[in-house]
Amino acid sequence: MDAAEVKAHVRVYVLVFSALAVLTIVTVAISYIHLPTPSAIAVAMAVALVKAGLVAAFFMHLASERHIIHWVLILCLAFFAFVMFLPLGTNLGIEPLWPLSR
Amino acid sequence: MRNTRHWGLTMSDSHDELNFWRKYVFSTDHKTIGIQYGITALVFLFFGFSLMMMMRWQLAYPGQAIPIIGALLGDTFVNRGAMLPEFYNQLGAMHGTIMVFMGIVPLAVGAFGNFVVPLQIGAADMAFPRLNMMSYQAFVIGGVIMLLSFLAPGGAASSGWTSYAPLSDIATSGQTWWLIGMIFLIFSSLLGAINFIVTIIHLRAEGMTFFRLPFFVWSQLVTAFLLLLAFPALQAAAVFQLMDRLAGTSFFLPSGLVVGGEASAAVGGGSPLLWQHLFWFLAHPEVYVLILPGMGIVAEVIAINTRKPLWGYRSMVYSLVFLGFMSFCVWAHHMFLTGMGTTMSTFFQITTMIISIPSVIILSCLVISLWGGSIRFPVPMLFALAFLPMFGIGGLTGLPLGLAVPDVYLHDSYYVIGHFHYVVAPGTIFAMFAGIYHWYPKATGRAMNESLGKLHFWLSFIFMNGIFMPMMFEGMAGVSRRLFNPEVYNTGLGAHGLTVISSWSAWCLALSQLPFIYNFFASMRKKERAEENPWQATTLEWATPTPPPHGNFPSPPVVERGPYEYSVPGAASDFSPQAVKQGV
Amino acid sequence: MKDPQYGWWLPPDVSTNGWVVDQLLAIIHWFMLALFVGWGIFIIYCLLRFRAREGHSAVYEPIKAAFSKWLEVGVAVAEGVVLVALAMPAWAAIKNITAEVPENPVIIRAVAEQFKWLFHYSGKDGVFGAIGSEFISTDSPAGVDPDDEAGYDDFWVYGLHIPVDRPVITRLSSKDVIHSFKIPVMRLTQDAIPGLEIAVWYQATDTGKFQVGCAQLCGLGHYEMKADFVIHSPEGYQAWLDEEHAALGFDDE
Amino acid sequence: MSAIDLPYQIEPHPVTGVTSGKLGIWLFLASEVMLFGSLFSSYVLLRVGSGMEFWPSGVEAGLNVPIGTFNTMVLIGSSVTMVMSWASLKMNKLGAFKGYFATTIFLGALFLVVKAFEYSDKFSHGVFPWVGWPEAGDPSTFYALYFTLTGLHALHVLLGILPNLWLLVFGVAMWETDRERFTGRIEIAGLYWHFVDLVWIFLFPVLYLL
Ligand code: HEA
Ligand code: HEA
Ligand code: CUA
Ligand SMILES: [Cu+2]
Repeated sequence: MDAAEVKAHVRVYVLVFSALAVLTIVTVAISYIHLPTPSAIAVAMAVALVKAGLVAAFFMHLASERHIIHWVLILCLAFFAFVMFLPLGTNLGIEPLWPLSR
Repeated sequence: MRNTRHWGLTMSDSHDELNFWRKYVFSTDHKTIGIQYGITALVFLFFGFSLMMMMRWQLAYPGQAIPIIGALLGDTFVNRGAMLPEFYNQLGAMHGTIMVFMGIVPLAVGAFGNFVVPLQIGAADMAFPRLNMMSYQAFVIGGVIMLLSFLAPGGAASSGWTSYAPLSDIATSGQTWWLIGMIFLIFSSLLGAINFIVTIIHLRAEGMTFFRLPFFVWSQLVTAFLLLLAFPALQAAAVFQLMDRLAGTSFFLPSGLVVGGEASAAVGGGSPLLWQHLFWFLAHPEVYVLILPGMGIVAEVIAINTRKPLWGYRSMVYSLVFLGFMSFCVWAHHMFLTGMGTTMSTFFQITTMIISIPSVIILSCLVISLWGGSIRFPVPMLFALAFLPMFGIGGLTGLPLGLAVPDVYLHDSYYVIGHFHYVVAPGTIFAMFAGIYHWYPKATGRAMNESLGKLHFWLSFIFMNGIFMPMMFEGMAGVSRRLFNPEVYNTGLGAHGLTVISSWSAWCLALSQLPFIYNFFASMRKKERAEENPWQATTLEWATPTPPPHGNFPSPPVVERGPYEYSVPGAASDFSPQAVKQGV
Repeated sequence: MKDPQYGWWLPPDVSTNGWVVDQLLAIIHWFMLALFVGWGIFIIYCLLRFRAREGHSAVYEPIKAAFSKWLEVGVAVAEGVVLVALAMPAWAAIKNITAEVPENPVIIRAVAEQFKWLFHYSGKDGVFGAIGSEFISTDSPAGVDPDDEAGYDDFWVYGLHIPVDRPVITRLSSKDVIHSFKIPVMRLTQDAIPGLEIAVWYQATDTGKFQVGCAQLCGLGHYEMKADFVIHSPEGYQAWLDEEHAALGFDDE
Repeated sequence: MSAIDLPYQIEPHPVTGVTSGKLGIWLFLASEVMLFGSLFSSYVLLRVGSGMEFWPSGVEAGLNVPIGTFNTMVLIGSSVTMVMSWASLKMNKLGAFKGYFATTIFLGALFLVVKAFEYSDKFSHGVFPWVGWPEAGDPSTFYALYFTLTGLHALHVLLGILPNLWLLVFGVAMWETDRERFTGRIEIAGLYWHFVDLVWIFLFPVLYLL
């Protein structure tokens, strides 16, 4: 990457920063509307994902990174999914036949 | 295009005299670190075994004073020489922890991985030598913390190596030391794993393509990924449990606990099963960490001593990778009896059955590799051959455990103990012995004595089976594990004879190790040097001087063929080294 | 004194479901044995026939590539069949165990604590009193609300008594740490987890006196956390219930 | 000891296209993803397991959203200055680098200071990891999670600041002797720093807003 290219990047960094700042305000603003919990979670997570995507893609240069790094992360995300969802599924399956206390 | 600019200049430096500390204690050379790991791990292994021999006394002769040792132990551990239940539980938990995290993993990965991998791929060292040193140091610190915990008030951790909450949350302070030690051990493994992956991906010699890697290197690569991505779950769990124990949170404590008749002060709201999920998310991949390097060693030894290529090398590699991937989604087969619903238990039964397939393929390939060979029987080969049926028994007994219905009966019985000891003791430990006998001439320049080795092998083979085969029957008879005194139950009373056989075999196994220990130290002092390539092997570690100089290869090797080119038709000798040896 | 019923192999089975477990254990162990012996013979044959000796040399590729592909596929397919042939019946079997409970069950609460099993019976009215950990005291170790009328005739004992030939539901819970409810003669194990209540059911086919054990490490006394397990004849069970009822101080009408 | 000069420390590997250091740090980050993945998974499990009605949102539980927002901005800002400091090195502007890099460290420290104020404010109101959620009659692990997750994150921030300080004060000497290696180190430090920022991006809404 030469200096001219880097200069172009700097503009991108500033843009991304503004986007992140705006999105932060947006999440906080939405939280004051008091959506019902499930949709609030959905919205907040969607915004957080976008923000995380921006950080990863531009600050961490993932967008232009080599494939080896992408593969490591894809593998990692698969296991991330396992650890996120399988325990939940397993625990939800345990239904007390009768409530413990009335 | 390859940059070889950095290779040559290091050789001359290596003659600088390093002082003792930098050479043996704070070394960054992968070979020294490998040997440090190896010795430390063997000592821990023996220590873990010694703990178990005391337990075996209590099991065979409950309530009777332990001979000799009983008199030496303090009042917190024994009563008039007879073991106390609290001591039994500490020994059990520490035996498991020491064997798994301070014995086999450092031996299989830290020692063999460190020593052999860079040599086999033709690298000058690990990718991050100083990081390598740090992993060893973190391992030692963690190990020492674990051992010192026996001195904590109330003794060492006593909630099993699985440390199930809430029991571990309310246990004595030894558990806190266990957690802290564990964090160091985890940290050590993480650093090591990063190092291995980068080394294998980046530092392969010219021409060493992925499908020219010896199977051992592949097994280390997959193992490193397991360590890297599975261990953090236990780290998270350890942090939570430390908070529970030190900061009074209740991540693993549900509401309304009544301990010893007193309502617990904990706020509650936690989940005991959360610990189990996080623990087994690590611990199932961990068991493959225990076996894969062993399989790698066995594959090397078998190829060399049958004088022919491994059969189905590629399918073995694919199986290995698949096995590694699948090992992340079978963990709840340790939790069938926590009351999970039918859907999830079906899911985990199916994944468990699926994961056994790649193991079967790898084992079948190794067995079929014997066909058409010209089989020599040096000591490493004996251990490698014994590995096959022993791992076979261990693996096969995993199948009934993996099906929820038989597991309802077998869970937490001695059958489980038998199952996993067959894989880790006559399985992995035999593979480790094979590796020690096999690479000893490389590390020291001396060969180990063959007759003593054969004695060691046959005695170990008999007594290993003598210990663990009776356990299968005990489990079938309904005896639970972790019982200070199984005779309390009528099932345990009925199977008592088996317990005695098992215990005597364990003590005899200990005696059988004497020829090995003697051989190990005495061979080092031998005058006579071993040949440079005593097994007539093809892989790169045998293509450098013994012991390898700092920087390993006098000039960078260039790899021309696959790892197991034995008995190639038309070749000059019955082995064609991966790289033509360059001038020394 | 050694009880001849318990030896070096499976203990007697006195349950209606136990045969499912025993049968699966048998099938899978025969299968394992076959695989082990088969490969074992193969290994020994190889070691004898292909041992290094004068005038014998290794063959670079004794099994041809095309052939080897087939063998690999064969192994994979065979394993796939094993999966379906073993895992699926097993699934069906476990469904059987947890399927809808038959009519007229006996319901018993089992409350685990370090280091004993407490069995809570609902008494004559067949209704448990309100339960909560806040009610646990030395007078009410099972945690029954003392103000709940339904609980007046509840009683608790430290041994499990059930009638023969009648389905029994046991509601498992724990006061402190995780325990595991194990009855070898019923081929039954189930963890008792604090904060959860998990139900299991079983049915005895014969009378007798056996043991309930704890199969999960729960502390110092884990090894002696056992209780009597008595299977009564229907009349014997009724007599036992009456006796316990009388012990509570109720005068029977 | 004369450490061995290994290849691909500075120049990228011809096949993977990255240096050893970069591959290493990404692998480390992958393991960090699993660490925080396990933590978030525990959060979900505990929250679902507690029954939603007992679970406060951050505001209900008394967390200060404006301060949290401010801290989010601080951390995002530090990420930008971090990437700018790397870019300055690429453009051979050592002075600009020092400015940006020092700002990064300052913002990181500011984040910790604000965090410390938040903590001490909680402590002074009698809110500790072991209280659950004091308002509710029923237990929840809200504050236990809040302190553990933010504490662990703060530890990560601290473990980013310290090496950065070292690089700024002593490491820069390397700029004269071995520019590429130094730039590589800054890039690696940056990757770690951005990751810590990224974790906060999730922690903030999860703990404060939901
Ligand atoms: C190295 C370690 C290791 C390995 C490789 C395995 C391998 C397997 N394990 Fe094991 N396991 C443990 C270590 C290991 N395990 C430990 C430590 C525990 C207990 C933890 C605790 O609770 O403390 C445990 C517990 C355990 C349980 C939980 C039991 C319980 O607590 O109730 C289960 C259940 O599914 C299970 C299943 C399996 C299966 C299906 C495999 C499969 O991968 C096996 C596949 C292999 C084969 C199927 C063999 C193929 C054989 C042939 C082809 C015949 C060859 C014959 C000749 C050569 C003669 N294991
Ligand atoms: C890698 C794992 C591993 C290994 C190798 C072993 C090896 C052995 N184990 Fe262990 N064991 C566990 C892991 C392991 N174990 C675990 C996880 C548990 C469960 C704990 C729990 O309940 O929480 C357990 C539990 C366990 C029990 C059950 C206790 C109970 O439930 O109450 C028993 C009982 O006999 C036992 C016995 C043995 C024996 C006799 C060996 C022997 O095979 C040991 C053989 C060792 C050697 C032969 C040493 C070789 C080394 C040398 C000779 C040193 C030479 C030194 C130099 C040259 C410097 N183990
Ligand atoms: Cu209760 Cu073991
Ligand atoms: Cu497992």
